[in-house]
Amino acid sequence: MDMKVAKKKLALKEKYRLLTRDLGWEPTYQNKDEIYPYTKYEGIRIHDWDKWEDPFRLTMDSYWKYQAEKERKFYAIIDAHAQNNGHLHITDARYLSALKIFLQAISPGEYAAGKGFARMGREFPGVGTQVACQMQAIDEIRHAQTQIHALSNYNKFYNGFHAFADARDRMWYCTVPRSFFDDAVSAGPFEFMIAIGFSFEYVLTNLLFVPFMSGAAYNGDMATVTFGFSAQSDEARHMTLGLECIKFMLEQDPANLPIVQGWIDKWFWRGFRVLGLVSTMMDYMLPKRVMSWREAWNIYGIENGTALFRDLARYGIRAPAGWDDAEKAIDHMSHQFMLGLYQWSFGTALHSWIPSDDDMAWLAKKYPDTFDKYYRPRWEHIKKLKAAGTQFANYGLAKLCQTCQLPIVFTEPDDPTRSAQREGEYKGEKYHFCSDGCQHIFENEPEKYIQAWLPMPQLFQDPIGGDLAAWMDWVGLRNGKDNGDFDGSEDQKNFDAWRAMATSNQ
Amino acid sequence: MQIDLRTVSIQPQRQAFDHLVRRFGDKPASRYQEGSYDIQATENLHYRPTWDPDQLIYDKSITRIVMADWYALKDPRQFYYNTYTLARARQQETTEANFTFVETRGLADMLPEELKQIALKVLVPLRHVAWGANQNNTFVCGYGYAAIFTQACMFHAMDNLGIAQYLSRIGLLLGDTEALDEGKKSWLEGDEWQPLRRYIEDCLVVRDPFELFVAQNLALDGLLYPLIYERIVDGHLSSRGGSAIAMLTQFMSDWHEETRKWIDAVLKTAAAESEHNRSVLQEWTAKWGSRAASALLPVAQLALGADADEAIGEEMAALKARLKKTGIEI
Amino acid sequence: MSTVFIALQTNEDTRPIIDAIVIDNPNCTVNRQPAMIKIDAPGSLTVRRETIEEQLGRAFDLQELNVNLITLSGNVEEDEDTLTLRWNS
Amino acid sequence: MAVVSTKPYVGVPRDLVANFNGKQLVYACWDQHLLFAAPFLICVPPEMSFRELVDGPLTALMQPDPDASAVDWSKVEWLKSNKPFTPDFDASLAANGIGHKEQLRFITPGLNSLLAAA
Repeated sequence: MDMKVAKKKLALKEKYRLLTRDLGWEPTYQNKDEIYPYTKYEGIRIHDWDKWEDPFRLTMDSYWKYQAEKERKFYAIIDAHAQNNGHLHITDARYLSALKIFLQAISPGEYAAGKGFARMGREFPGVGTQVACQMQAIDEIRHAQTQIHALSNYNKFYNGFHAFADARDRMWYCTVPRSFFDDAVSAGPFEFMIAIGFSFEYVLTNLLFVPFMSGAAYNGDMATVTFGFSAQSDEARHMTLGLECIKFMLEQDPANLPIVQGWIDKWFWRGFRVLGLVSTMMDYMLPKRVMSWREAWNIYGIENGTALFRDLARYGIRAPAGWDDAEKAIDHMSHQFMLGLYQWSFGTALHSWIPSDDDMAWLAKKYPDTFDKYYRPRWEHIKKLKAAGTQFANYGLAKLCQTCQLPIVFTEPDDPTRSAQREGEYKGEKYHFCSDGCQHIFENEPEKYIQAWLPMPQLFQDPIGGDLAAWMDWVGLRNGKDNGDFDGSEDQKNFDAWRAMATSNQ
Repeated sequence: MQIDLRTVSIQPQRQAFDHLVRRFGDKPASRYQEGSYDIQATENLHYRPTWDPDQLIYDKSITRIVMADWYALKDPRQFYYNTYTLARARQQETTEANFTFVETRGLADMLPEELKQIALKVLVPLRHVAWGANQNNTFVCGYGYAAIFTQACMFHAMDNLGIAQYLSRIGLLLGDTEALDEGKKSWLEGDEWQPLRRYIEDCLVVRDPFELFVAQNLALDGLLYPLIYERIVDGHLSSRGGSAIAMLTQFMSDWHEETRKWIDAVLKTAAAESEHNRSVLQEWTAKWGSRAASALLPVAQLALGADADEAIGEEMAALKARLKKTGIEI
Repeated sequence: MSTVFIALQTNEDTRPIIDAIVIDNPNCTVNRQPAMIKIDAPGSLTVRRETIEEQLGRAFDLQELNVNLITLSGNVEEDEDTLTLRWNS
Repeated sequence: MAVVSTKPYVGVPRDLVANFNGKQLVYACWDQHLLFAAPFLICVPPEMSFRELVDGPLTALMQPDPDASAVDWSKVEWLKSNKPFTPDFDASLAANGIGHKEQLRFITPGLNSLLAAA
């Protein structure tokens, strides 16, 4: 028998190279441009795909092993939560509105992102890039499913969750994240990576998952905190992928810089608008709060974002164009959204409410320059209307922004007393925007954004023709159950009754 | 604050999400159903793709297969992320144990040199084939329609990658990094591999997701896995003292057994949908099946020599019999 | 100097990891939040396999971090012995 | 700028006036009155007179604001597409040049019960 020769011990990087990147080859029977037909048209120049740095060198064996461990933990908690009436542990049923937004508006985005990453996992010519995208694709399927599973038990006991699949395609506030993901998925592969991999994952998801999920824990919702943190552990890989991808583009060719900067500007603003909903979830919908939206922004937006853009400055990248406008909006946006949600609550599959005195004291403390001055007077008046038996409902519906699709609830960056209005014309049609940022995005690609499906104008077209009851039916909203003021709702009554049963011996 | 809650029995307000009640009636839904049905956006897609303005973001018409409801393509394994990942993690533990067993007992070194050479020659270049399969299934997931079908394709793609990595480890175990270099050289230049490489590269330009599904998962892998892992490794090599190799490829054999049930179910449902689908599937399976058979012949010869012809003939007959059960005759 | 951070779930698995990070990064700040521990450090932060193994008393694969990791910031450099987060300016 | 794409890229707007069965959209925003979270979206026929728009849907929608009853329409200042505009109350929307998706903004100086000036 031959002498045993000790095998070379392979370092992680080398092992990963052999087990992953070395699997590909230069094709000779087919033209590379036909195999990868979408890599050139956006104008990004890549000279050497081998220069790609792999983020987190996971091979499939480790992937299966660690992900299975996460999954076992997650479903153990979800099962226990379902078996032990875990829903009665939450601080207050008001909190459920945040979860309803999550399921209707955010979880479908996870699925869409998965679809996008599957495409990128095939369209990029480098094996390292492909595999990183594929892992993200399968992770995103995971996120959509764990979220649906975690919230499924709430659906059995509370209103507003049951029609999330219909809401995703038809409900007015759901088109905000839907159009965001549709925008990304309909873009080319490099832009998609900036949109989701970089702007959404790296710059913004910390704001979505970390402080809000910490808040879920604080409010006794172990199901949500578990899916949140479990998903976010995948995001750490995804964020690193996003950052590596942007560095790769910038290092490959100086001509890529202006294109990449344009996408950063666009997608930062797109993402910032989508995350506005999260500001309301944090400031208004958590009965017990860990930190305000402003405080979260200071940590994850300003501190982390500034560090990131300072780091990228060596490539010539500057902070996104909308950065200053975003900062000016922080102390206003959650209040502006909640006022909107409350007055249009006849058309939401979630409840909203007038903040209590206690809530308002907290908001005043967290927003010393804005809440008492601008927003408290409105809430006090709304309270009076309700006390007089003329609860405020704004049947005027709302003008929507052609780009971000949000109702135009925002004020001028430098004047919180004036509603922000921007408009433009393209091929003889008028279009309206909520901000310079959104108008700019439209004007860069008007043929794209004129196609936007805007839910409020659609309500007056066929098949609904302006009939509110028909619309409710069409979006799966059951009037008097899913919508309206939390005060007096079925959710409130049921939760209080069940909790009373569970905490007494009667 | 932790409240001590008494266990109480509360009547649920409803059993399942609306879209599942519409499909399955008013009863509790399984986690597979919750995680798979209707979770892809279907209406009011906002923008045309810039990468192909003739398509919709999710477009049923980019394949020739027509389904009234794409969610009919149920996975008999009912894999969603959790059940998939747990199943593979268990198999991975077994595989790891097998590799450790072979390594620690020096079984690789005890292999007859001739068998080792056959294993290296046949198995190592196949890691590139598995990577091609990964590309193709990723494509089907990316552009196919409906989560129930496409999620299974993504799982399949990750399995393909896992298999490519196991094959690489077999190469490293039996012949170190040089084996991988040699294997790649054969893949790129060796005459016996060129028809198969051409097959894979031709698949990489097919942009009908369902055709690609047929070309890769049914035609090519439907011949390749029984040929390589059952016939050559478990049969030919094991009977000559190479069962250590079979330990290292157990994952591939088990995996093929499991996944073919899913592939057959997909084909059967699609073929049963209409005469149009059946004839398209017949056309594709015939075309790609015969190409796959001839591409695999020189590979089979590496191990089986003159018996390769007969082996391929038998595998092709088996594939035809398998197809017949799904309602497709070639 | 920019701050990097790493956040981990609060549980028994992460206790020795956090102890190890604190040992290896004397400049770091540990913030305990509901269900989560966030560790900030100026400029860079290094997670060392060896230190974790000392705290844990068993072999540890750095990729096990994936199971309880919540989030991080900074450029990631990873090999089998260390995971480093760093801002370059 | 043009959309960058692999093939010619043509978008079709979804809110063309032709889709509204003879009606059109008008947006109206009461300046400095942010009890109303966003400008109103009103769907009306272009033959409707400006007065009918004001006395009808607009007045109805404004009621929840404490200033609603104090509005003197003869003193209201109007902006159309952000430019000063003097409406003819008796003429139709069309004759007033108020087309589909027109944005009207109206200013009622001195009325700002719920909003102290910045």
